[in-house]
Amino acid sequence: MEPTKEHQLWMYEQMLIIRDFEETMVNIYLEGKLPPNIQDGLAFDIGGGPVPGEMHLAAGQEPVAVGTCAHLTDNDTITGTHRPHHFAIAKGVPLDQMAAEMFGKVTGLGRGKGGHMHLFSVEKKFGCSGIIGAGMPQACGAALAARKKGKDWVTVTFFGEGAANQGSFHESLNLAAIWKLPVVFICEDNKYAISVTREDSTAVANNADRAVGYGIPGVRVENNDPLEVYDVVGEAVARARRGEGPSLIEVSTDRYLGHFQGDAEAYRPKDEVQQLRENDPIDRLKQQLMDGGLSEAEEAEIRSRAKAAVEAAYTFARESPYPDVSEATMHVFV
Amino acid sequence: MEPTKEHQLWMYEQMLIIRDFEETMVNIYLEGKLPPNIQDGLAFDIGGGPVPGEMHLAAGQEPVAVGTCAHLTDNDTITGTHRPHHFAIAKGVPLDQMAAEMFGKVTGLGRGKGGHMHLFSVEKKFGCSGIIGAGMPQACGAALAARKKGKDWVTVTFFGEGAANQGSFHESLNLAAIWKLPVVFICEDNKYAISVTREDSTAVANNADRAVGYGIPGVRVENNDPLEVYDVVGEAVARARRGEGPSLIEVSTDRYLGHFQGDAEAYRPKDEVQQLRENDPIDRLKQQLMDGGLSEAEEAEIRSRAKAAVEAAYTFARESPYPDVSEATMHVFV
Amino acid sequence: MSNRELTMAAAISEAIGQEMTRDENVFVMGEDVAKYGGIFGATGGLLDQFGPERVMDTPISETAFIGAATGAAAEGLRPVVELMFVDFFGVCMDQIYNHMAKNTYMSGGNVNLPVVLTTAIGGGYNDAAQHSQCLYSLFAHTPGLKIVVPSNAYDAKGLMVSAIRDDNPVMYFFHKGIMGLPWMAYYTGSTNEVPEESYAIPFGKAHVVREGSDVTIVTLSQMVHKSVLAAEALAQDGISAEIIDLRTLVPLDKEAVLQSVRKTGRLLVADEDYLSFGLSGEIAAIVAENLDTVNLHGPVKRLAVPDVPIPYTRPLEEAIIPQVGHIESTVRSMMS
Amino acid sequence: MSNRELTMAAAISEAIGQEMTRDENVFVMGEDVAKYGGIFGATGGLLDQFGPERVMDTPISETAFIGAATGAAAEGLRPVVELMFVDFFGVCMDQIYNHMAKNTYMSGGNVNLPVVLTTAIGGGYNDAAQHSQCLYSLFAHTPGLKIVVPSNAYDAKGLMVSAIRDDNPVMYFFHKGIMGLPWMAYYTGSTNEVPEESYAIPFGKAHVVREGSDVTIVTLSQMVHKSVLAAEALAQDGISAEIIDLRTLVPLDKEAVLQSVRKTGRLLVADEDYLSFGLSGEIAAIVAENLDTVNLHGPVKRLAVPDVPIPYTRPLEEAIIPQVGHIESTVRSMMS
Ligand SMILES: Cc1ncc(C[n+]2csc(CCOP(=O)(O)OP(=O)(O)O)c2C)c(N)n1
Ligand SMILES: Cc1ncc(C[n+]2csc(CCOP(=O)(O)OP(=O)(O)O)c2C)c(N)n1
Ligand SMILES: [Mg+2]
Ligand SMILES: [Mg+2]
Repeated sequence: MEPTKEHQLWMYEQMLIIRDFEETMVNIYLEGKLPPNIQDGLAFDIGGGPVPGEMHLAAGQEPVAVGTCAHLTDNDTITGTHRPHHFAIAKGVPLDQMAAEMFGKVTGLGRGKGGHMHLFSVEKKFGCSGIIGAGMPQACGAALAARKKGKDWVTVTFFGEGAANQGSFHESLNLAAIWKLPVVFICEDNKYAISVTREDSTAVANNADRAVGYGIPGVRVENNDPLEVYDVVGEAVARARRGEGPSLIEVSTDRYLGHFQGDAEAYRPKDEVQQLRENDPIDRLKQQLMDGGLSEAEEAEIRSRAKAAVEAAYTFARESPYPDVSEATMHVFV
Repeated sequence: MEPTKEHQLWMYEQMLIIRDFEETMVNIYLEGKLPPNIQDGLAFDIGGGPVPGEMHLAAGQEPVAVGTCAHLTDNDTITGTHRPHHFAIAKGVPLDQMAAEMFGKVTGLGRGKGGHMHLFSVEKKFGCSGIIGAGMPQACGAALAARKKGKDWVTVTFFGEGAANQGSFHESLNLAAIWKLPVVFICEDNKYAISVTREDSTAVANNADRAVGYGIPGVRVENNDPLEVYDVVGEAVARARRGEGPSLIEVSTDRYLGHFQGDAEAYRPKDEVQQLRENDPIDRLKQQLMDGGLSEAEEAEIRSRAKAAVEAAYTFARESPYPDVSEATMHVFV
Repeated sequence: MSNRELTMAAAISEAIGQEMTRDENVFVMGEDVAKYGGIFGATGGLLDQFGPERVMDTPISETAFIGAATGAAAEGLRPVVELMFVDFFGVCMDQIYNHMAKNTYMSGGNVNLPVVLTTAIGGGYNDAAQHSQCLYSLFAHTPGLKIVVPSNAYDAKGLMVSAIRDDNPVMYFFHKGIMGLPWMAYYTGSTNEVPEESYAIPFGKAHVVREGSDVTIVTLSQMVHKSVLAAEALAQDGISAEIIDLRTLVPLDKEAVLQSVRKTGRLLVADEDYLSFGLSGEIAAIVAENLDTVNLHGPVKRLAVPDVPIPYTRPLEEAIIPQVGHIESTVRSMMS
Repeated sequence: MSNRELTMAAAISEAIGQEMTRDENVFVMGEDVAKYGGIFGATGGLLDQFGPERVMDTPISETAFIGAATGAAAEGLRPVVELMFVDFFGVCMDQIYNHMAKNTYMSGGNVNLPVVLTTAIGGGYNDAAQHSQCLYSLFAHTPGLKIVVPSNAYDAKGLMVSAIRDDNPVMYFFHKGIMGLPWMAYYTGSTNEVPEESYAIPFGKAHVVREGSDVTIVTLSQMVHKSVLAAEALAQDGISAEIIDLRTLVPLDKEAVLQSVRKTGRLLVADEDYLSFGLSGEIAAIVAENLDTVNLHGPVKRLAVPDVPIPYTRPLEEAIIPQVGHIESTVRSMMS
């Protein structure tokens, strides 16, 4: 399946927004976490600054998000992971509210209660979780709802290669297969689960081979490339919309940053990331677009639009107020 | 792999013991559970009689147990299921103590605390559980212990075709595969999980195909036959002893009785069991043995030995005392 | 047709069926809920009435199908999903307590999850350590779940109607020994008059099963019936016991407990869950926190399973699950 | 070398390492426990010292590897297995509470399972609802598990030694905010003097952290340090608080609680777990059950997370997790 020029431009701009959103967060995250303004003896304070707590960023993993979401509408559902920003952005979750949630502000998606691992947008039908493998069962339910309503809506569930060894993976694929649910299971193989390599954790070289155990199609995308993702996911989404059931796709992708910010990555070969960055998917798509006739000026305009969107979002987040303390005991129940 | 004459005779006798143990229990179980000696209006009282609670019997499923255990010694470990008698008997768990446990007597394997779903023999390295799929992770641990001790001991874990859709199945197979653990995973496909048919619950026709997802051998035994089981399991056990890792085997077998005693089996075709019984594995092995020269007299002697063993076990169970009430709060910790 | 008696199992399935008729978004899934009608009859007859698209048998994949209930509820459906025995919660607790229970709060109230998770509890028929537990305290301890524990058919129907109409996750615990099954002895008081028309019983309102002046017995589920039998025996000797059936643990009717104890001055908690770090402690604590307005004639007493797994054999199980006799003798000891 | 200070993380890994040297059956497994040394440093340095056969990184398959710990222990090994955050228990609870905890009882004492299950607890650094819980009450409620919750490095080492040498399953809960990590603010009182040689601290013996006469604060883990700071502030105004660090919940040192409350006549439970149906209720209940020998000057008070999931944003998290100021003001309210 070949993306249209418009789709390619959309993917390019989304990748720029994601990359900029993540790399800008690298610095914002450090605010208030370094000496001398933290407890004596500490090198870093995870609880300090405007964006405290764990932070899992997806720089390098843009292709899987944009190549997939190019096929989705607001009627389709996504369940994401603990590393959710790239999916959320590509799905169209409002950037301002997302950034505000990460800053713990009342204007955030969850009024500041969820934080970056718990982004929920009812409008965009997006959710995620900090628990590995937890999105897959819920995706089956969303797909079941679509079928019961007689809609051709699909649900995409993303998970890491580490999550592919969690029991929920097996149970969800089997359930989706026997019930022919419109779910597309997409595994992001970024080679690591924190410090544990794919080889140390996984008995198969290709998680897509596990589709055999459920009698469904399984395809691996070997390159961290948005067009290849677009092609393979397109088939799976079309199949799901036709009511022919789930598919399992694994996409090889690259984690440019630490598992979470503050991760020293002692377990990782020194120059690995450097080499990965030399074959960056955004640069490649840019080249393809310009070979296809995109002018320097047009490209620069896209770039600045992306930058402006990210800057606006973080400004909105900073300037928004915190929720009133009285909200702490609200929303346990509706 | 061909069983020796001795092994064949052993398998035959064990199958007779199992069948007699289970079918005798059908009647013992009914003692004290029927009108008029129960609460008015009840047709049956699960809590009545000398053997109360749920009762899952394995009549018809003897081949998988004996064909497997013919390859095992007291150094090898088994983790069984909620339907554990046939495995326990074939593994050599003392029949008297097993029966006594089912009667809740202090002479039982667990001093009456476990009941029929919770049979533990440290000597025979046998354990089981009432939780579907729970035996597989523990089997990985037993196998890990053998490897750490430098022994060629093997662990066999049995589970039903219904359990093959539980997350523990996937996690355990993956763990055993990456760590090359000496575990043989054996799925008893008796076509039903209580009332739910295999077709309604399972996305693959052959659970052995799921071995592909773990890069290990997977074989299905199509007939409920002890010699075929012996052959296929023999290869897997030998492989595990050689340190080459786990295997996944599915055995087609037949559940002659209800899921539990008292099950009306409204979900099951009327004459299904009748037809299954007409191709009974015990009758077939008997014929083979007699074709091979076993005399009427010898066969009759085996039969009476089996009967005597079962009768002795149930007599021992009946005549044993209950534990003293003071034991109720003992053994939470050792 | 009035004064119609139903078993608790029949009352539950009737309530579910009436709600399914009323709202097409309500559907049922779980192991053996369709063809079998639920191992404990809570979904009996629903398959014939509503067909396989709305009454779905599932594989033995609790994480997948209970998680699916959350996912379907987020899209506007109203699943009634069964966990066959509460004892099995360990294979799917993450989907229950970290997602079904928390997604509403984590989304600042934007996500609402109208799920009813039904499950069987309780011992007394020698089903041993993995099929006889109550465990409702665990779910009441973790925020985000409403906890319903009916003691009789009338309450069961009205509470199920409220559960299905509630826009929040509700866990609904039915004790096997009061379902009125034709194959398990039960306390007949649990089978009672149930109107055919639908009615809702609000959460958070305890029921005074029996009024009394000497001692308050706070209890729930099957233990309500054991308490009534004990109270009748005690009445013979002029000891007047008041029995409070909590009905729901979240929300918890603390006022009903305090009001009664203020009157009687004595509290016994009769519970079939494990003793420590659970329901009986919470009820005792509520009184301890209000000793400025409650005047006790003696220490609070608790009867529950003494922190041991449920033993299989009858004499031991009878000894560790509080029985009528235990309740009676404990109250007597409180009076002297 | 004496007066050597260690962080709690270093004390835990030292204890494990010394036991691994002492007994070859002891080994470690879990997610990121080897190359990474444990996300919270509880297994730091052990891979280099003992190699990959005895310090094993696992896949993200908690059911499989925690179940494997039970299976290995049944064969005579002594696994120390880590559940990275206690919040993840929901994906593997069945193996913990139905098997590791019950196989001994169900086998009539024939099977013994020397497993130590370590796990991180606690909030205070804005990690939100699925990474900030305590939950030790849940595990203390279900029988068959010993429950250890250390508050400082000295206790952590001695309790870990006892845990590994215990022939029963032990759950060992370390609070992230007292591990002395270089990347998370912590209460410095938790880093203290730890002898190099091995020593064992028995289970079931609470520690009187500070003697006092006006009020008893029963607490544990990080909350011990918050209580000490509150007590110091209260002392300024002549209010004398006694602080009891429970150290273990199973076994629970009820006598230490009662003795202290008999002396002070006032009880405050300071806990970071959820309020209802948990630890704070159990401690209050113990007093309520002993009102014939305990003379209270006022109602029991409880401070804990008020039955809401842990919110991400700082102002809300600070409001719902009991802080030094809450403890202090609550005690003051009890004195007036
Ligand atoms: C059930 C569960 N176990 C463990 C963790 C801790 N954890 C958080 S992220 C992570 C690694 C996940 O790896 P992968 O699935 O490959 O996703 P990635 O981080 O590479 O995007 C782990 C182990 C968790 N959050 N949930
Ligand atoms: C985790 C869990 N879920 C559900 C059950 C209830 N249950 C007991 S046996 C059974 C069917 C098991 O089917 P299968 O694995 O095929 O074994 P079989 O009974 O056919 O021998 C079910 C669902 C259970 N014991 N544990
Ligand atoms: Mg990964
Ligand atoms: Mg079966």
